[in-house]
Order: sequence, then structure tokens, then C-alpha cells
Amino acid sequence: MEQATPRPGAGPAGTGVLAASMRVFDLSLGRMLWSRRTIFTALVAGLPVVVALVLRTLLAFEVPVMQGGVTGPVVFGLMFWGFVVRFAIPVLAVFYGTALIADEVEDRTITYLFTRPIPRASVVLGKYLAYLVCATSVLLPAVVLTWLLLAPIDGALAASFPDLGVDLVIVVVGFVAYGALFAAVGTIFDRPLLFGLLFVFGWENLALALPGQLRRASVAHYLQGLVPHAMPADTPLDVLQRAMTGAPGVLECALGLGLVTVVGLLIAARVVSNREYVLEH
Amino acid sequence: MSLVHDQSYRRYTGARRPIGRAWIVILRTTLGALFARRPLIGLLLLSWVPFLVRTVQIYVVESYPQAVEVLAVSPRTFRDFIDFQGLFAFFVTIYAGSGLIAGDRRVNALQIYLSKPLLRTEYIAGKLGALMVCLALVTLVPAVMLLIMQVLMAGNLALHRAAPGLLPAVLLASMLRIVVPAMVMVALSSLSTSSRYVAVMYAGLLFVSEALYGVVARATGSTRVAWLSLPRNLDVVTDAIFRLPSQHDAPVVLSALVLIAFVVASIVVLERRVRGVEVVA
Amino acid sequence: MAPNTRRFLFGSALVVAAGLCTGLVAYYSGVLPSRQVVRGELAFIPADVAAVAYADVRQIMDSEFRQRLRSALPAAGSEKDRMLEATGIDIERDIDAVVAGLQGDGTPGGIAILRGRFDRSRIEAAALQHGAVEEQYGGYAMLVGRPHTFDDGTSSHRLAPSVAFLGDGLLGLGDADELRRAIDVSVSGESLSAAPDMMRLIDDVSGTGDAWFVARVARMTRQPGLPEQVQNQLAGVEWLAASANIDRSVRGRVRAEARDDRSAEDLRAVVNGAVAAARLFAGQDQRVTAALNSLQASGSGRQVELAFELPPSLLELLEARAAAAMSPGPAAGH
Amino acid sequence: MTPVISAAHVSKWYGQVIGLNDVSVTVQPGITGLLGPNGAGKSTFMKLVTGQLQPDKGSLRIFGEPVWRNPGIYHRIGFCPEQDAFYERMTGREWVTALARLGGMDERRARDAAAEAIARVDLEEVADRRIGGYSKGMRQRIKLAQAIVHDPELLILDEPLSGMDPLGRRRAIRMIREWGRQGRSILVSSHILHEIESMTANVLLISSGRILAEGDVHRIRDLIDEHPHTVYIRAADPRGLGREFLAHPGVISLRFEPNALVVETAAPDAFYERLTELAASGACGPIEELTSPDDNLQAVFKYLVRS
Repeated sequence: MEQATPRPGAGPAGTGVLAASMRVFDLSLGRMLWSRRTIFTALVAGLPVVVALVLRTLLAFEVPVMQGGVTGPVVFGLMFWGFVVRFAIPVLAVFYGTALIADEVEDRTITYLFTRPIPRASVVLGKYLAYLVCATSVLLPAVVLTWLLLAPIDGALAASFPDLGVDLVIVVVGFVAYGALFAAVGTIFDRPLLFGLLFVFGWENLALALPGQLRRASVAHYLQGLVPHAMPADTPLDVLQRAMTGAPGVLECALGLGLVTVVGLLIAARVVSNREYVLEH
Repeated sequence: MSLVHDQSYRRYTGARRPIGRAWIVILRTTLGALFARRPLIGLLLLSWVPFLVRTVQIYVVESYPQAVEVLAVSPRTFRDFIDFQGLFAFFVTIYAGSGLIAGDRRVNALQIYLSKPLLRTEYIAGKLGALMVCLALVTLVPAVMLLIMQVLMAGNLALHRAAPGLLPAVLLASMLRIVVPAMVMVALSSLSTSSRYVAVMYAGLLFVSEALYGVVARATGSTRVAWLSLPRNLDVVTDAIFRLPSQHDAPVVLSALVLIAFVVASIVVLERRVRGVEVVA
Repeated sequence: MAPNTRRFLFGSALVVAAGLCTGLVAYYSGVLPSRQVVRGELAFIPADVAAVAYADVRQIMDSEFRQRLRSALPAAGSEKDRMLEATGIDIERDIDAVVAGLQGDGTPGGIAILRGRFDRSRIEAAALQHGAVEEQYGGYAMLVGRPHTFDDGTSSHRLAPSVAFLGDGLLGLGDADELRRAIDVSVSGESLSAAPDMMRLIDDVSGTGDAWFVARVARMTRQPGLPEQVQNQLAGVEWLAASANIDRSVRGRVRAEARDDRSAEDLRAVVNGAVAAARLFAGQDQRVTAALNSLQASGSGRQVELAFELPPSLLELLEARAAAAMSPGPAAGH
Repeated sequence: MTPVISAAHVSKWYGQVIGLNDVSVTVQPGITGLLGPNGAGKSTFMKLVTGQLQPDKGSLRIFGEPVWRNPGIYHRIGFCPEQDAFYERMTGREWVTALARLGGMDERRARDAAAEAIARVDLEEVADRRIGGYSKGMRQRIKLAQAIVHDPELLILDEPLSGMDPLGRRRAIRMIREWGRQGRSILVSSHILHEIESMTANVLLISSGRILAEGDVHRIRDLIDEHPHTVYIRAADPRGLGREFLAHPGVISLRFEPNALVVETAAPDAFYERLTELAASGACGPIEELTSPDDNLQAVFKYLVRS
């Protein structure tokens, strides 16, 4: 990774990768947060809250919407699996991660960042940090609100609280790992979104369904291994799959996700540092 | 003959295509641009792998009658085939469809198109047609080819005599899976100037509705809520077309109405978003 | 950072913090008191017990699940009436919690510490009527029953079922010698509180359910009556902890700690296989399927965990089966 | 003296298309104009000089240092790109401050430096408005502000005057000359000879990816005077302007387009002077856009290539 070399008469020091990343972060955060993309993020994140609200309202009017044995914490667990882990985290990560540099290139504003005395790697890193803050600041409150709405239905806040803590950590960890991966995808491919969606909805589903070690080449394997709730099983295939694979240990999950993050960010930083961006006119 | 040629402007005096036929030009140029993309060709080729697998199945069944026990070919085989092609249809829709109108909007080409003797319905028809052709190559064409292969390998029409509605069912179900996604995608494509944003909106619509269905179905313990999910509605109606028992309890009429609502909403969106100078003959 | 960006992030953090604070308050107000209460009872359980179990009787008796169980199995009511008549103790109302310590190594001894509201005079009257004698030990009153010999097939033991009044609202039940030892350890401090390995697991499970159980498996498997196959299967397991939350349904978690990673891996394979097999052969009944679907095996390192949930609908099934079994009508053969 | 820019046999290809063809040139301190028609390779040269592209062949050094993958050099370079691209939702002040922060300044220094740079391009009044609401001239000026905010030694300005109104042009030209007088080195590109000439006499002529000529502008000036100069003026009252220029010496032809006037003149100096006067007096309403199609320049290049 290149480092800014202080020159005689050059500006003040302090433009190492981390310091520069923080400055890029500062510049990008507001831009990212107040973009149209956040509307989509808010819609995705808001849906479980809306469903939880509808459920609570129906129950308040004693409409028998819940089947026997299904309690609020169980529905929350389903939501966490169905919405958050399998959909919201990977899709939002694809959406933001692949656009970290692509957006600046598309808007032709990358020139302003690449002609500053900061390593190009810090542009990726700073924007990646901005994405993390942006995505988590929208999704985390949604998860907490959903939990507050659902957990008390035939359940106890106290009993499901430790799981909520784990859930929140999973949201952050998921964004960290998937975001790094798609940041790399976004810098390598010209049509990163398609590759991202293919990875999430094609490859990951396939890898998880197959026996053997292929599943280790997915992020979902490690992320889903951390989820404290019972995974909903729709088909006998799901059941078999789980029986065959088992859940990876926390250490394995942490190592797997850590590796994806580090490798993803390194690739993204390297590609951006070496790539020439010819902007369209 | 003069040595100096007349360099002044000369009017076009050839035949003009009558108004109402210009959509073919849009269709042809759009298809030309789409098929110039190698990943799309790769995706289309890949989508024929299931066709090969099913052909082998039919061959085995016709050659070794004892295989009928496990590999029987029935209307369900074709229904499952069409269902499986949905995965490829999804990626083709995203790849080929997301930039159809968004790309033109981005470079302000829409106004240029609509300032020509071209009705906006023609413009939409051309764009829609291009996506439908791509989708037909993934669903309708392989499904019909599979039917032909079955007749050729069996050497008789026994299957069609036993299930007389099979051919119309295959045609109708394939068309359903072409028209609805194509309409929705083209409408979404008119909403934005960024094809990435469109792709995520489409994926979001599908997966959010599916996740919503998953959670509500589990909470209520009933598949009557299948109408909440766009893909499940297609399943329910496809089952009805093939006259097979549905895997969902949702009323067919309700699912069909939801699909019609999607198409109508798409038309309304297109009517409002694709505007420019309209040339009246 | 622009002010509106700062405001948004602050709002977001506020929602998360408010949720976490609510959860924390609920967690500690819901869990801590019962943990402290349990500590009081644990003072009477010797450090060397093979297993210790706890039940929040009040919570369980009030649960919807219990109400349905009672209607499903009406026969259980007669036992309760007999106890009420003999000792004046209404299990459903007078007992709040029970802690039991078990000696697993072939000694059939064990004690139970009951917390609740007890009519001492009625208990004394009933005990004396059955030949018990009063005794003072370590400052506590005891009613020592007539000893009788208990033969478990390999050896015989002499047991004297007794009751000890251990202070405000605490009642000890068990063999006289065990109760005396309980009083001794409460004074000497050699109670469970002095066994950090066991307390680690107790702390883990005590907040997670209305009932829990922690066992040193090696000691438990020394039970003479245990089949050899089971003993072999459990040979790799060092600790076993289980907890259950009983409300509308029963949600539980069983956790085993193996001797080493290898044993844990083997155990996980067995558990996963069993779960998968159970699901595949569960049949079409949605209620059974729902219960089986809730089974989730997990764990890492030396730990193996199995979470499960028995929904009320499963009770309906049990009810239906029980009714079918009890009424030998024309449908019985199906 | 170390040359500011030294390029030795620099070539750059875009796939099969050549952008720059074996260019060897040195740029000395002072103002240098990079003159060439559209597609001549000006922007490619600018992008290579600013380290956005890497030469496929040859070497390129700024102040004696390589520029590709050497971010430290940007402390000494200020770049005003050609493209009209901004963070539209930010205010001018926020944007320039943020870019100053990226240069390593702390928050306070960055704010002060941004305020100073904005003042130098006369944008104080609109500094706190969103860039999305700026006129074309304002957008060009805020781009200049971000280029000078860190007080660089070398300014690289890619078509800085395009789209500006006559008054804005005059102001920008004055500004650039002032910076040059302050001892900064400036490389400024344009396809309009007249613009370059008003800033410096020292030019590099580029066409089809090659440097055709470098040095004094007067020789080139003589060449161009033999060819008419076309000017496109979008204004509120093109007919009024037409009337004014009808009798103007040197005007060869006048043509009206919707809301615009196209003038062909043989005396561009006098023409621009008169146009600036008209714009300043407001006699013919506001002038919105001024462009000069480079056909005439192309003709000079053709001539140069032939000779």
C-alpha cells in the first residue's frame, strides 16, 4: 500500500492511510447517507418493523394471526433469518459495497479524490467505513425496534435479550465481511452488481446446499453459524443440509469472516491503487 | 456529367416505414446491443443446461422403461422445468432489463427517441420486446423444445393424449413467466437513471416479498398468504395452468389478481414516466 | 460532519441504546432476583454432588403449558390431593421453587430444598404420625423418619426419609444423613458455592429458564443400573447442562461439554444424525414437524448444544393419542 | 533549473486507439498553454500529468519525481478537471473545505483556506449555496477554488474557461495571469487560441496525440488570422447582438439559431473586446454561453501538419 511521502514545502503531515481514510470517511458519510440509496435501505430495514407493527396491532384486536406454539421471540428469530441475515445484509452490502468506487467513477467525481495527497487505498477504506456506518445506522435500529415490538408477544424481553445482543453483533459483522467482499468485486468487475447478486443468491445458496467443503467458500456459512435463533427449515433438503454440515464454531466463523474482510479490503485497495480510471465524457 | 458533385443537403426520398412499425427498430437495436454483451450470451447458454439434463431424463425413460419408477416424465416434469428456469430468468431480467430505459434516461436519449416519428407505446414495445425475447430464450423456447424432444424420443403422442392440455399449459405458463417479470422490470427501469439501482429494486421486490411471505406463513402456520410473494403468485398460477395440486393454499384467483395488479401498475408507471414529444400521424 | 448527518447518527444510536437499555433492565430485573434466591438454597447443597437441579415451581404451575398438561393428564391431580391432605402443602400454590442435589455414584441419596409457605405444625403432625422423631441438628429442627433398607439390585442402602426446617420458608427433604450434611456444609462453607466448575455452568443456565439441571456426567454414569451402551456413549462427555423455559410452550436447551474437541465432534455428529433422522421419519403431522423443526444442534469447540421447542400443538397431539389409546373403539385399531 | 514537467517518449493507448503518441516535451516554470482541437490528446496529457493515468511507454516526471502512484506529489499540484462533475448536494464551501481536509489540513485551517480560495474566485456570496444550484460559470470557478485551496506550486487547468460568460472569462483570465505572476507554474488547456493567447505567449500545440509545436504564440497567431474565427453566443437577445455586430469590422457572417447567434470573424481580438463591452453594459441582455467551435483551429493544425 502506498504511503504519502512528505515533500519539501508540501502540506501538513498526517496523510497516512488511516488518517486519510478518516478524512475520506468524513467526506463520504453525509453524501452516502443522504443519497437515494438510503431510501431503499430504509425500505428494506423498515419492512420487519412494519410487519411487527401489523402483527402487534392484529393481536391487540385479538385477531388469531399466530399459529399455536409460535411466540414473539420465534417470529423475531424468523424475521432475523428471513429478512436480515439472508436478505438485508447481503443485498445492502452488494448495493453499497459494489458502488464504493463505481459511484464516484459514474459521477466522474473520482478525479477530485485521486488528485489529493492521499493513498488511493484510503479512498476505498474511507468509503468502506462510511458504508459501514451508513448501513448499520439504518439496520440496527430497525432490528432493535422489531425486537421490542415482537419479543413481548408470549415471550419475555429478558429471555431473548442475550440473543438480541448476538443479533446486533451479527448485523455489524455481516456488513463488515460482505461489504469488504463486494468492495473488491466492485473494483474488479465492470458490472459488479450482477456478480454480487449471482454470488449471494446463486453461489451461496448452492454452496450451502452441497455436501463437502464448498460451503466454506461462502460468507453465509460463517455468518449463519453465529445466528442464535433456530433456522427455519422449509424442505427436507434444508434439514439434510443442516444435518450434514452442522454449525461451524464461533472461532471458525470469526476466522472465516475475518479472512474474507481482510482479503476483500486488500484486493479492493490494490486494484484501486493500480487501476487507471478513464472517465466517460 | 459535371466533375464537381453537388455537396448540398438532399432530402430523403426513399420509402418511409409507416407510423406504428418503428418499434421493430427499437427492438432490433436493443437486441443488438444486448447480444453484444458476452456475459449475457454466457448466461443464455448456461440456462440451457437444465434442458440437456431433462433431455437425458426423457431419453433414459424412453430407452429403459424400468427407469419410469424414478424418472417418470409427466406434466409435472414440464412444470418443474419451467419453475427451475425461473432462476435463470431472474438473472437475465436483471442483466438485460435493468438498463433498458434507465440507460436512455441517463444520457437523455429518451427525449431524442421521442422527438422522432415514434410513438411512446412503440418505444416501450421495442424495449419490452427485447427483454421478452431474452426471457423467451430462457423459458419458452427450451420448454417447447423439451416438449418436441419428448415426442421425438417417445415416437408417439401418448403423453399428450393422456394430458391434452400440456402444450397450451407450457405455452401459457412460459408466457406468464415472461410477461410479468418483463413488464415489472421495464417499469422499474423507467423509474431511475441508474441501472444498478433498478437491478437492486427488482431483486428487492422479489426477495422482500418472498421473505415477507416466509415470515408471515410461519407465524400464521398457513400458506394462504402466498399472494404476498411475487414468485409464489407465479407458482400458484402455474400450478393452476397445469391443473396440478398447488403447494400453497392461496386462492388462484387472488394470485392471478395480484399478478394482474403488478402488470397494471407497471403500465401506469410506464405511462407516467415515458414521456416526450409524441408525433401524431 | 454535517449537522443533519450527526443528528441522524445520534437518533439511530439513541434507538439502539434505548432498546439495549430496555433489554438490560428487563434482563436484570427478570433474572437477578431468582439467581440470588437460588444462591440461598445452594448453600445447603454439598460441593461434591453429581448433579443439581432447579425448578421455579410457581412459574411452571402458572404456565399455560402446565394448565393444558393438567387437562390432558387428569390423573396427576389425585397425587396432589393426597399430599395436600397429608402435609397441608398445595404443590401448585405453596411451593415457589425447588433445588435438588443428587449423589450419582451409586448412592441413592439426595436432598431437595423447597422454598415456599409451609404449615410446620401440620407437617410435624403428619411426620410424627408416620413414626418420625424430632431432632435438633446444627440449630435446625429435623423430623427423622423410620429408616428402611433400599436395595438397588447390586447393593443395599439404609435410608431414613426426613424433613428439616432450614429457616424462613426453606424446607429440606431427604435422607437424614444427607440433611445433616447439608446443614454441615451450609456452616462450613463446603457447599456448591465452593465448587467453581459447577457454579460456572449453574451461572450459565440459571438465568435462561424456569427449570435447569447441571450434572457431572462421569459421576452420573457410575450409576449401577445404567446400560453399558449409554455409559459408552456418554464416556466422552464431562458436563451436561439443560434448561427449559415453560410458558405457552416448552423451550429448552441442552448443553454438553465433552472432554476434548474430538469427543465433541463425535457427539455433534450423533446429535445431528439423530435430529435429521427424526425429521425425515417424522411423518406428515405438522405439529410433530413443528416441534422437530425447532430442534437445532450447534456448538463449537468442546461444546455441543441442542435447542428445542415443544409447542402447545404437540400437546393436542398427545391428548388425541392418549384419548385414542384410552377409548378402545372401532378406530383404535387404525 | 528543474523543469516543472518533463515527458520523455510518452505514449498512451486506449485499447486500439492511441491517445498520446511518443510525446517528449519539457514545461518550464510560468504559464504554459496546451492548445489543440477536441480529441487531440489534451485531456490524456493532463491526466497523465496528474497521475490519473499511467504512461504505456516512456516516463513522465513532475518536479523531477514520477507522478503515477506517488500521492505525496499532490501537495504541490492543483488540478481543475474538465468534467462538469460535483457533489451537487454539498455547498461550495463544504466541498472546498472537505477537499482541503483531504490535503491534510486540520478542520480550522481547511476552513480558512477554503474561505480564502473562494474569495479569490469571487464566490463568497454563493459559497453557502448547494453546488447543484450554481450557474455554469460558478461551477467553473468553484472548481478553480478547489484547485488552489492548498496553495500548490503547479496548477493544471483543463479547459477552465469553457461555458463561462464573457465577464467570467475575463475575470478568470485575469486570475490565472495573477497566479502566474505570483510565481506559480500553470499548465492550461484550451481549444481556443484567443483564450490561451490572453493568458500566455508560451504554448504547446497538440494534435492527434502528438506535440506539433511549442514556443511563442505569435507565429501561430499569424497563421490563424488567415482563417475566419467562429463564435457561438447563446444569449437572451441574439437579434440585438446581431444588429450590434452587423457593422462591426472583421465580421464576415452572422447566422441565427434558436436563442443563439453564430458569428464568423476575421478579427477575433476586436470582436471579443466589443462582446465583453456589450455584456458589461447589458445592452443586449444577458449572455448565457460562449463557445468557439474549433473548425478554424483545426484548419491551422491541418496547415501545420502539412507544412
